[in-house]
Amino acid sequence: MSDLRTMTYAEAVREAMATAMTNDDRVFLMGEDVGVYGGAFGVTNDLYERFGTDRVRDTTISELGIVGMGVGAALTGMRPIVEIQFSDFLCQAMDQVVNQAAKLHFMVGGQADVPLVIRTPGGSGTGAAAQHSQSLEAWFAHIPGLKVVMPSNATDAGSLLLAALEDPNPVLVLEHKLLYKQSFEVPAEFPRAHLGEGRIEREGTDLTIVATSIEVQRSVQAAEQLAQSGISAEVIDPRTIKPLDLPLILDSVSRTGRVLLVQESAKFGGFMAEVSASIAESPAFGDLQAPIKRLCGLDTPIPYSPKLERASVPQVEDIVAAASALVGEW
Amino acid sequence: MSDLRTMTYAEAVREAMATAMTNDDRVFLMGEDVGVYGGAFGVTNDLYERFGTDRVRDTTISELGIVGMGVGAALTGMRPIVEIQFSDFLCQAMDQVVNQAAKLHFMVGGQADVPLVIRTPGGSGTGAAAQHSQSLEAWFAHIPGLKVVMPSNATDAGSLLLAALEDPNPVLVLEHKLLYKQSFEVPAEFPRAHLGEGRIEREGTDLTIVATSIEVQRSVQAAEQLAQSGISAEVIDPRTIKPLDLPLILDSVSRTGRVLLVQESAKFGGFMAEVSASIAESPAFGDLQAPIKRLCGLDTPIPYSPKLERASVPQVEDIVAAASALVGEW
Amino acid sequence: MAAEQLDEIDAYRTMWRIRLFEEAVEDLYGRGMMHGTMHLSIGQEAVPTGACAALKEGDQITSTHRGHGHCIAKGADLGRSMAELLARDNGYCRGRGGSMHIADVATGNLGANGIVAGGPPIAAGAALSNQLRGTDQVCLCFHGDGAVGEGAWHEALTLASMWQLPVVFICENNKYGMSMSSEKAFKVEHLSEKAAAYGIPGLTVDGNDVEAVFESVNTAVERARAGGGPTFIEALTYRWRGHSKSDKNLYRTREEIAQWRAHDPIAAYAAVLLERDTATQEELNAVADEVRTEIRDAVRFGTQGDEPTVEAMLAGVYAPSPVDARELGARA
Amino acid sequence: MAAEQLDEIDAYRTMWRIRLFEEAVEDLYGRGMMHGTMHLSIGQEAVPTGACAALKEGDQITSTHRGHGHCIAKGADLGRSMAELLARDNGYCRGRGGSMHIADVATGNLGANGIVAGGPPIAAGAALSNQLRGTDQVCLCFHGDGAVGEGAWHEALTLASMWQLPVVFICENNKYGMSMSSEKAFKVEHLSEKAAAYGIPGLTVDGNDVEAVFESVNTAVERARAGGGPTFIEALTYRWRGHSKSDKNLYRTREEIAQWRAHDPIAAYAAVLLERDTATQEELNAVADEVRTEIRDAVRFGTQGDEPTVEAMLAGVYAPSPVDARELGARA
Ligand SMILES: Cc1ncc(C[n+]2csc(CCOP(=O)(O)OP(=O)(O)O)c2C)c(N)n1
Ligand SMILES: Cc1ncc(C[n+]2csc(CCOP(=O)(O)OP(=O)(O)O)c2C)c(N)n1
Ligand SMILES: [Mg+2]
Ligand SMILES: [Mg+2]
Repeated sequence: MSDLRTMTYAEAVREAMATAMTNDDRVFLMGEDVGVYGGAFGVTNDLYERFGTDRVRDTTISELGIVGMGVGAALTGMRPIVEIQFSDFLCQAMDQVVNQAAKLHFMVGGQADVPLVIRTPGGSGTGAAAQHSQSLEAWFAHIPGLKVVMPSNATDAGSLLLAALEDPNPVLVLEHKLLYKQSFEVPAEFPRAHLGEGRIEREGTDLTIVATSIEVQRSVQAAEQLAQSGISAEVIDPRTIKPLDLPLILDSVSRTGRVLLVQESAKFGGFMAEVSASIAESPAFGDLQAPIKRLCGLDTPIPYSPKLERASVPQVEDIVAAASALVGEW
Repeated sequence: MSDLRTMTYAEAVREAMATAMTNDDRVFLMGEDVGVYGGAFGVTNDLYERFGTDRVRDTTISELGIVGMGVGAALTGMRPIVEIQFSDFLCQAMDQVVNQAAKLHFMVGGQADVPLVIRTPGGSGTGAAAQHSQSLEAWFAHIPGLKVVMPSNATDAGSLLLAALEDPNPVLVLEHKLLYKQSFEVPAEFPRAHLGEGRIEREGTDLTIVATSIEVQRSVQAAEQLAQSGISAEVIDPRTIKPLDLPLILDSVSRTGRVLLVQESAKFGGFMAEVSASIAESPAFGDLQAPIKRLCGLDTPIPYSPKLERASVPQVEDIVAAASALVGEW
Repeated sequence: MAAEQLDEIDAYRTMWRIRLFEEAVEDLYGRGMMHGTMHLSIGQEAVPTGACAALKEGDQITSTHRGHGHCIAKGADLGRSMAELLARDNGYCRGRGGSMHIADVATGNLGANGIVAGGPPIAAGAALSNQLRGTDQVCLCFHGDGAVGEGAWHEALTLASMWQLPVVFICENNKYGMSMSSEKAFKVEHLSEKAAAYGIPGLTVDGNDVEAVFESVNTAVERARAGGGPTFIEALTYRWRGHSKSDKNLYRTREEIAQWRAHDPIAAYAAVLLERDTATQEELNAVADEVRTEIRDAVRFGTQGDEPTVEAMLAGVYAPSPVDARELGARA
Repeated sequence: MAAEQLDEIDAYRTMWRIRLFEEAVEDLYGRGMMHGTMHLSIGQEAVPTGACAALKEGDQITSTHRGHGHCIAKGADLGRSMAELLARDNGYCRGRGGSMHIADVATGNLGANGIVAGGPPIAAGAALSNQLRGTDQVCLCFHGDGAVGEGAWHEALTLASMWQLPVVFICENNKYGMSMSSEKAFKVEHLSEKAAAYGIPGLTVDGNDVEAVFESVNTAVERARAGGGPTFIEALTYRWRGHSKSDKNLYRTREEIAQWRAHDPIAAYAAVLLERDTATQEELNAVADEVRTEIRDAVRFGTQGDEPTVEAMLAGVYAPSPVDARELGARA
């Protein structure tokens, strides 16, 4: 574990898939342009050469169909990974994700499992505009029967994907397209992760920042700047938003007395509303020294213009400002 | 307005559609079995006889297609109403609802409007099990560009539908299948309603109950029982959950100091999380005398068994119990 | 390999099982002992019976909202089926699924589906799994004529044909998708013409002739098993009852219903068996009587089942993960 | 009514506009002056040009992610188009949409679409609107070969054919849907064979022959206008560039690209016009030169546009409601 290596988030996802395919015959991958093209974001790259076109399958542009095929394959002994090219296209596949995959184990009284992993990138920042930049995690977190993972770095991208592949339930892995090309220090082997286990990304005492996906690193950067103004921010990455590691969050909030919830997605009805409501209902509520505060994307579709796009989602400086204001509230 | 008449919720929806079709040539209706069958819940009934099969159009079983046709018709001068037989089948149509209808006005820089109304029943209670009983309002409330209406009685079912038809934006009207056959007292004409305007359904001083759809009447019934134990509950029906009449809620919470949020949908990530978070962020937070509390559906797909189904969503007695407990917290 | 023979008496019995099971369901529902909604396939029994008879052990099916027949023909236990419809803990789905979600995964019934065309992609996926696992299993996908209007159906056929998967799509064309007539909806004479758009064989058979259904499915299944890819079969049939309990039957005529009732698949097959001297009238009567007893027992099994519990339901939302939940929870 | 004549020089000019517009876009992108992604239709210019030439004022189109050509051929202003791609407030979408969402509703371009097969249902809906409003407008729906795999496409064709709507589907078959070859994906020789599944006419034309495209679309549009319902046209063409900037071109050969480049639709049409004596080489050169100036002006118009503001963006999420928002807000 002491040997660190540098790898991108996309490479970590790829390595985890390769490991899983090597260790488990049941694992295979399908999606649009995951074969020779190497994936729209280059994530699959040469996997089709290494594992063949039977196990790395290029599909037609039929998101509902391929998720449904994943469900059917998962029901019958396989461990499919379905890649949806942009998470926005989950809209096409909602029936199979929500009405089928999520509910089947329940509806059939436990006779069958659906160990299906759906990987897909969300998020803005590439100028791809409103139909290619959404962060839709809140939808899926709301659906009983699904698990939802949001890796914020390369190690988690690998570890959580492997954990997802070991889970007998449908797991949605929401990657982030801006992270794909980023390099991270990664241990020689992906440490074993458990779905439902969050992590304190940075310790602190004055306020708790809970953030997901790309907002985790923005929050850590913000925390470093805050430290220079004498504010000590703890940053928590839930890693899995469903199931949610609420104890980890509550414990931190109780210690710091202040909490800032940061998400990229549009504010209204977003995932951090759930975190806020859960804190408000918990014993930690009594420890709050300031109101729970959210910092979220604007309630707008993601715009094309780079200037507008940047303004639409929380940036480091926004987090710094919001955290400072919160600590200012006694 | 003094002349009250008795009519069911379904009849109110039908009358509003008939009024709109009579007054505005641009209004037409399409959906599965809305013609001679009269609609799966009998809502459209004889409309096709009164307005002809051009304006009351039976479609194939193609939810994505028909919502998309609604978008195209709305873009080009019509005012379509699309009926989706069960709101669960919105899963099939998410791309046209979310990626197209909701974003088009924005994406084209205001060159075009999408005055599309989608009507669909949600909710449990009919033994139709997991794929026909969901309450998915939280998804749509989260999407910038959509408006979302949840009528809890016949008058609102009529008034809000007429308001939706006057709005230049896509409006999702989430009806409730258990309400369809219920009778209500309704004024001679549907009073003009505004999307975004909530209502105090019952006044009270000890706590505020915010509820949606069928939980509004359950909350009012609960309030009556609570009154007998000396607890005065105010019940608020937001009517439109997006845009949300937050001022109305906050004002009430500030007055009562306690708030119980009631929804039928699964708790985790549900709409009331947003209401909770918004209260927590508001000045009303300082007026709270007890933690904000939610009473929601269980985090499970809706089961078939009537016993389990009933246990899965808040009933009157659950509201009474939760409200009593909340008032007990000083 | 030549097509296997249909066991005639078995087929006759299966049709009666479906018919009497559904009559019992209708009765229970009418007496308020069953809740929810109900989609009966009375009049359509020859399709699931003939089709499932062409399957081997290990073969799979996906089914629909009108799925009692598929379930029974694939070999489900009548008692556990009835118990499910009665919302009991001893039902196939422990009372969680009901009629629209009945499954019997052990016999290869991957489940009914409340979603029109929910099954075809799942069936294609099971077939892909069969292909990848290198078994000779075939998946048979039941769907209605109305399902043909769904994008999901199109995507399933597109993918299944691209990969030459071992799946057979069998369309129970009962002339209506609820109230929409398939003749009005689809601008082809036979739905089977649509198969050409996917480059796969398509054929139309008399869905009230159990042997015709058997033959066509058998051929298709053998083709699929041999690596020849999917087939699309349209079986023409009719449901005697309304779509569900909300149906006022305004979209079809009494005459049409009467005409199709005169083509009762069970009576027709009885006549064939008598004419062929496969069985005597007494023997045929005995089959129906035996089934009547089975159904009575099934109802008794169901009504005697326990009510399901909320605790078990909540524990049943997720399949248990390999990681011990307490290990994580311990920190809380 | 006889087919209208194609204005040859106009068509030639339109193809050059598309070509040079996209070359300019490519250049701006390469120089980091344009952001986002980019789907160029260089090599495919004859399809939108021929197709839109068959439309009358008032007719509509729906377009795709590869939509610059559709937009220009339907008559969009080059400056406002370029401004949009440069994310300026004077662009068609005020910088909110970019390349994948360009629309020019005034000329009947209902919009590009970032979603594959997002357009077909919308086109069918516009056609329904035309039918209901009793106009003689026709909607032309551009889509790619890849879009044929989407359920949305199937549902649009199903509904359009059921109602005999005035819509023409034109499939720009450039052999690939990103990297998936349409030959592998779809088990028919010509995609146009799929039309039969919807009971509508289908035909395949040379998509690099602007006149062939015009003729076929013209016939289909006239049929639609006369109440004859939809047509499905497959236009065979090729994109010279990669799918988008992420494309390493691994799924096709250099030879294939070279071969298609040799079938340049613009050069081919120039040869036709010269041979026909419609124009001299000098006249043709002049056309290209004029267009070059137009494009330069367009780039200037775009680069001089203001940056959009966050305030205007936020005000642009919803169309203003008839009810005065302040009236409601007043209570707050
Ligand atoms: C996606 C979806 N849309 C609509 C429905 C409602 N619905 C249930 S059955 C049915 C008709 C289905 O027709 P068909 O496929 O022909 O089957 P049949 O009922 O005739 O057996 C409809 C519209 C549904 N369950 N799922
Ligand atoms: C629903 C959806 N799925 C996938 C994509 C990603 N994508 C964009 S273009 C494209 C290929 C489209 O192929 P085709 O329809 O043939 O059009 P072409 O790019 O060849 O013009 C894909 C897969 C998308 N934009 N939308
Ligand atoms: Mg049918
Ligand atoms: Mg293509």
